[in-house]
Amino acid sequence: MPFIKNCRVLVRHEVAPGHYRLGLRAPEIAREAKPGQFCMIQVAQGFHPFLRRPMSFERIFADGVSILFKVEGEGTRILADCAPDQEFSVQGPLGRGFPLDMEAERHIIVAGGIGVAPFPALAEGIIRACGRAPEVVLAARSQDLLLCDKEFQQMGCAVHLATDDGSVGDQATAVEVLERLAPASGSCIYACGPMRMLAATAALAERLDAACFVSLEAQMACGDGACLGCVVESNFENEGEQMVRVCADGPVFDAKTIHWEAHNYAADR
Amino acid sequence: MPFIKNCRVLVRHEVAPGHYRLGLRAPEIAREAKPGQFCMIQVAQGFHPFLRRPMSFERIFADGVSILFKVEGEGTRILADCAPDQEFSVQGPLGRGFPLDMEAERHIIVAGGIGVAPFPALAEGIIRACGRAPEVVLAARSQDLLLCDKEFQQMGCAVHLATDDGSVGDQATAVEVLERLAPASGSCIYACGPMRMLAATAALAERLDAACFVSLEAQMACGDGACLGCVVESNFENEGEQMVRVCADGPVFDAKTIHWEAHNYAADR
Amino acid sequence: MMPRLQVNLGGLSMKNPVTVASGTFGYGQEYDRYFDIGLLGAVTTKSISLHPRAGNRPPRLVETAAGMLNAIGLQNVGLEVYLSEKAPFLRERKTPIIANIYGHSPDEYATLADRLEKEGAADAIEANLSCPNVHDAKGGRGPALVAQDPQRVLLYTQAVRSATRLPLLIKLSPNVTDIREPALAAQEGGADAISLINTLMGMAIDPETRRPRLANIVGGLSGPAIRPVALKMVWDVARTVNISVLGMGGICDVGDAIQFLLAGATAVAIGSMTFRQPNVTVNIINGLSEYLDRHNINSIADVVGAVRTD
Amino acid sequence: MMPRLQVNLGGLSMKNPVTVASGTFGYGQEYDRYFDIGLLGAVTTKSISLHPRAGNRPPRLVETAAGMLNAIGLQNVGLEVYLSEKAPFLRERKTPIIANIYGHSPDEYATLADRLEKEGAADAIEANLSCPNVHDAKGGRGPALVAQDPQRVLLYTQAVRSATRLPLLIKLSPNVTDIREPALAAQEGGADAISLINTLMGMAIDPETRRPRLANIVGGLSGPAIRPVALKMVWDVARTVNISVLGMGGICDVGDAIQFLLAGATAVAIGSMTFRQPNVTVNIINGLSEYLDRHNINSIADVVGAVRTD
Ligand SMILES: Cc1cc2nc3c(=O)[nH]c(=O)nc-3n(C[C@H](O)[C@H](O)[C@H](O)COP(=O)(O)OP(=O)(O)OC[C@H]3O[C@@H](n4cnc5c(N)ncnc54)[C@H](O)[C@@H]3O)c2cc1C
Ligand SMILES: Cc1cc2nc3c(=O)[nH]c(=O)nc-3n(C[C@H](O)[C@H](O)[C@H](O)COP(=O)(O)OP(=O)(O)OC[C@H]3O[C@@H](n4cnc5c(N)ncnc54)[C@H](O)[C@@H]3O)c2cc1C
Ligand SMILES: Cc1cc2nc3c(=O)[nH]c(=O)nc-3n(C[C@H](O)[C@H](O)[C@H](O)COP(=O)(O)O)c2cc1C
Ligand SMILES: Cc1cc2nc3c(=O)[nH]c(=O)nc-3n(C[C@H](O)[C@H](O)[C@H](O)COP(=O)(O)O)c2cc1C
Ligand code: FES
Ligand code: FES
Repeated sequence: MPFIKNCRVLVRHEVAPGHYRLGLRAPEIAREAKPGQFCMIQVAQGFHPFLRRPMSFERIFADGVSILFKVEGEGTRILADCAPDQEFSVQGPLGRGFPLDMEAERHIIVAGGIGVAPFPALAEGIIRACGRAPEVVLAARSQDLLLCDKEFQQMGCAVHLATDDGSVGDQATAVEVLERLAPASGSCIYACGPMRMLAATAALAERLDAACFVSLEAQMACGDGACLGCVVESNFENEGEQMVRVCADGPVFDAKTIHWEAHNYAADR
Repeated sequence: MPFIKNCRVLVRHEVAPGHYRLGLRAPEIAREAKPGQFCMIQVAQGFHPFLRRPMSFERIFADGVSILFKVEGEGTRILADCAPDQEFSVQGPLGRGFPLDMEAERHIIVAGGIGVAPFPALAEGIIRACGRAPEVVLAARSQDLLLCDKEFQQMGCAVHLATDDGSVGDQATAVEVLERLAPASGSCIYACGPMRMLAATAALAERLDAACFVSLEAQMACGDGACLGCVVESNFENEGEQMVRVCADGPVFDAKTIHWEAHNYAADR
Repeated sequence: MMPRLQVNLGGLSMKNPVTVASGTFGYGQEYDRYFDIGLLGAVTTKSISLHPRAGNRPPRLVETAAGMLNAIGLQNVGLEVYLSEKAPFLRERKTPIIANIYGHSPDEYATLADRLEKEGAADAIEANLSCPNVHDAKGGRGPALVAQDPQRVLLYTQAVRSATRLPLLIKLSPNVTDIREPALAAQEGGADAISLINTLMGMAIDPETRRPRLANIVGGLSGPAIRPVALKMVWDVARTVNISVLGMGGICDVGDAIQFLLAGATAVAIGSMTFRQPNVTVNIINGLSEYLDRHNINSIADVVGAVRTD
Repeated sequence: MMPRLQVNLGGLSMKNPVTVASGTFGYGQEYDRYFDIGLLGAVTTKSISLHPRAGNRPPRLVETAAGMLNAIGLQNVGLEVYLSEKAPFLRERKTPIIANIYGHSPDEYATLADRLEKEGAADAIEANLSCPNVHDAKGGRGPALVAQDPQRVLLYTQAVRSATRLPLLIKLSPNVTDIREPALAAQEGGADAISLINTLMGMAIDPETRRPRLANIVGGLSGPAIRPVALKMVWDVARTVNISVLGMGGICDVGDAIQFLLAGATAVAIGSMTFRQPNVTVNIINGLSEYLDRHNINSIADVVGAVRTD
């Protein structure tokens, strides 16, 4: 049951160049929120921009949530420039979060760039539910853009770093590092990041017979499942089910259900 | 020669309910500005609102100007809610200010409501140029909406107050008070306020053979004379001159040149 | 308080003149989580077609200045699923259903209207003759929208008309030279009301990838950006036809709703603004009552067409 | 740096593909106070008619979401004053003049074009067949705009064509069912380029006074709100005609300008955005060079029509 609440910014912190964390006071939303779910934030009083912006919950506290985001355009710029104590209208929790497979032998998180955003909450959830910290693969373009590595370490996660330029960790892609961890049947992989990375992760998981859940992104208007704007193509055959809504059927999907070949990777930025 | 400058807000003060004064650091603009001229302020980074907002100079200092405004809608709301030290893009000085008739026996300012905005600068100008303080008629709906009365008194002006509800001064209109001051040939009246008030002032001035200059308002797009959007009908006969631009030919006009009957008073708010 | 807001939209009695725009409210379930959708004057459904439709490939949305482009392509569950899974939910709510339908031929429209009436799954029919997102943009001159051709509007309207006695709304496209022509054709065909406007055709390109932002290349523009265009068309149509008008296009608040009523709309539909503010319709309904109070007007019907152009 | 930005717009050589939209830049004098207007690829004048015009009664402007409505009604100084007072100023600037003309008949257009060419007061002619603000909104069906009728577009274009050898641009209206038809008519009539879009017809009402915000009741919508509509029409026309396109409608920054070039415009015109940011055109010109650098493109001509729809 989602709420729409005016939420005060409690903390604002630039965690890396162009990347910010906001702590929001949001007791009702926090009470219902689950890892992998998201909220829609109205960033401006006026109609510029007009639509709300979707943001995953980075962490979920008793009286609020934090979000972690990269400045991509005007909406995230406004969020980043918020004044102390400013209020935003926040709608959530929305969507379906990560399923928690209590039986899994290994939980492996794979995050590319800002794709790390939903994972601190998930790691906490796994620890709480299974009493075991997940393994974490964190990939970024370079060292200064690696996010949350300290946080995962503090939670007791084994953290494997990868950077495009080798400035820290392996000079490798997230999927290459994941492959070295040799996930197998009984492993459960959770991935978020660029579509190309997710497709490769899904392919690897399929090959190694590991479970794999991906958190997808799409342009959203309603965030509620009503507009049918945020769909991706699924492997379901039935015409009525061919398109799945990232906001309401996801954002977390079993990687097997996504029709990865249908995505137009050339149109990604 | 107008400038476009990012100007910092130095002071912000709510001077009456819904009425604000902003002091802006704007040395280049201030150096060229004359009483009765105005600036166009871009109130938002985004396109809400899209157009700049015209604002008269209330006072002109060495390194800046002040504006005095009433919250009418979204643009003025944003201005009123500005953060300390916020910067706005300010374009100005624009338009033609008040002519200073050095020979006039009496200078009489007539202001209705927020129409007082350009007059502190004018009063200072008259005092500087003529060594004599103008008489001032200030009208407002009620006492709490009377603006700048103290300021004019401090300058040495004889200030005549009028309110609709009689809460202070005469329960009368600005024009009734003006009439009692018996302006005559040799008097110079400067008026700003609602169109009805200006039309009545113009009619009275004509009857009493006094000079009369009015500062008009209109919806503006460019503020520069280019778009022809802000016109009012004049008494000029030539078709090419029938419409005068408030922004470039005004905002101050000799009341005789305005075709007062042409205005649709019913459409005023 | 309610009777003051009551209106009759081409035979459909609405307790207030506010509904939602087709395609922006699903079949009501999603938004019932935020407010009691029974408060609406009516609920308008997503376009329903005879068979399920997958719609266009993604990306289907892009935001633009004070608006958005969509190219959903009429994805919908199809008539049977609507009847079995969606209508029962709506029926339980205390508000009439305006079932929006889309077909490939006059016959399909007629079948849809007939079934919906027979199954008691609609209180009024809105025939969408104007979806800009179901034709291939690449394909040369392609078939124009039905709503762009008054002859076809007449034909299609007659077909639905003969299939149902429910109040019939014909939804028109703003992508025409003179909106009065299809409106008159719909009236001649037996429509009880005209719905307008559907979206304006538009496009956006990503300068960096040099690709269209929508997989469908073109899409339909909605939101506050189009409000002035919508209002002008409502005014044009309301002065031209003698049936009711359901006005929509960029309505965001009560002031906007009043503008459409003053221009001659008997009722209004709110679309894209619901995405930003899910309960905006309720605020507008309350705002209408306040407006009547403030202006000492007895009934909202006295506002309809009351723009002063003297 | 300059040759990389050079384009040929229907025979008019421009040092960069950026001009201003007619009616938003006066005759250049006002904005020359903010920047050297000689930096523009061309200056486009306010519409010039044979005789001075007073235009519509005020109020003529109202702001809308991400845009504005205007109903100026083609107020202008008339041909003679343009020739004696405005053209000499423009001639001194190092940039070509696109003289925008408006007449009541094919003959008037022809006379205007002829005189402007003979007096050396124009380097190109843009015939405005699409001003939405010169017809009485109250008067029933009223005469449609020339640009709404392909037959008349052909006739008017032929008339101007026979009167001048200057590059001839025909300015079209977006208020049509299919923009390709008047575009093809203009091409057939001998136009060298198509200018589009003029404003979309729109309206706004003050809910408090219950009066239209514009004395003329209706006006033309411009600004970022209309950009997606403009871009779609430019794309439609550019794929249909084999003459150049001057694209405009809501362009606010270099990214927007690139979108229009990618869609097939050889050059772009900036209108309403100049009101907000007088020197925006210069920023766009500089931004185009940076775009070419960033994308390793040799010439802006390689961007024209290069949208990737595969
Ligand atoms: C369910 C969900 C959860 C999300 N969680 C997070 C999060 O926790 N942290 C975070 O930083 N971001 C997250 N995003 C992405 C975020 O919503 C967008 O980056 C944001 O909306 C961009 O808004 P903007 O106004 O700054 O950029 P815009 O001006 O809207 O866009 C700027 C540029 O970025 C591109 N862009 C816009 N949206 C996206 C997108 N969703 N994916 C890729 N490119 C985009 C645009 O095409 C454009 O080129 C999430 C998205 C979804 C759907
Ligand atoms: C040359 C000039 C100088 C001005 N100087 C001042 C000044 O010093 N102080 C001041 O308070 N105001 C001044 N104004 C008026 C001021 O510009 C408007 O009040 C302001 O633009 C309203 O913007 P907004 O976004 O708040 O309201 P909007 O949202 O634009 O409008 C809100 C409501 O106010 C009405 N409105 C908008 N503009 C005007 C206007 N110009 N006159 C009357 N009603 C209007 C609108 O029709 C609308 O109904 C001046 C106007 C001009 C032309
Ligand atoms: C995402 C989306 C989907 C839509 N789907 C439909 C539809 O299925 N049938 C229809 O008749 N109109 C559809 N429309 C058009 C709206 O009903 C409405 O006519 C238009 O959006 C203008 O209103 P607005 O500006 O308030 O959104 C859709 C609009 C949007 C934004
Ligand atoms: C105030 C104003 C006046 C205009 N006057 C004219 C005109 O005289 N002749 C003309 O062809 N177009 C005129 N136009 C239309 C513009 O040239 C342009 O086609 C339109 O505004 C779209 O561009 P924009 O969104 O960048 O403003 C005018 C537009 C505005 C806003
Ligand atoms: S964003 Fe509307 S259905 Fe997902
Ligand atoms: S505001 Fe453009 S001419 Fe005055």
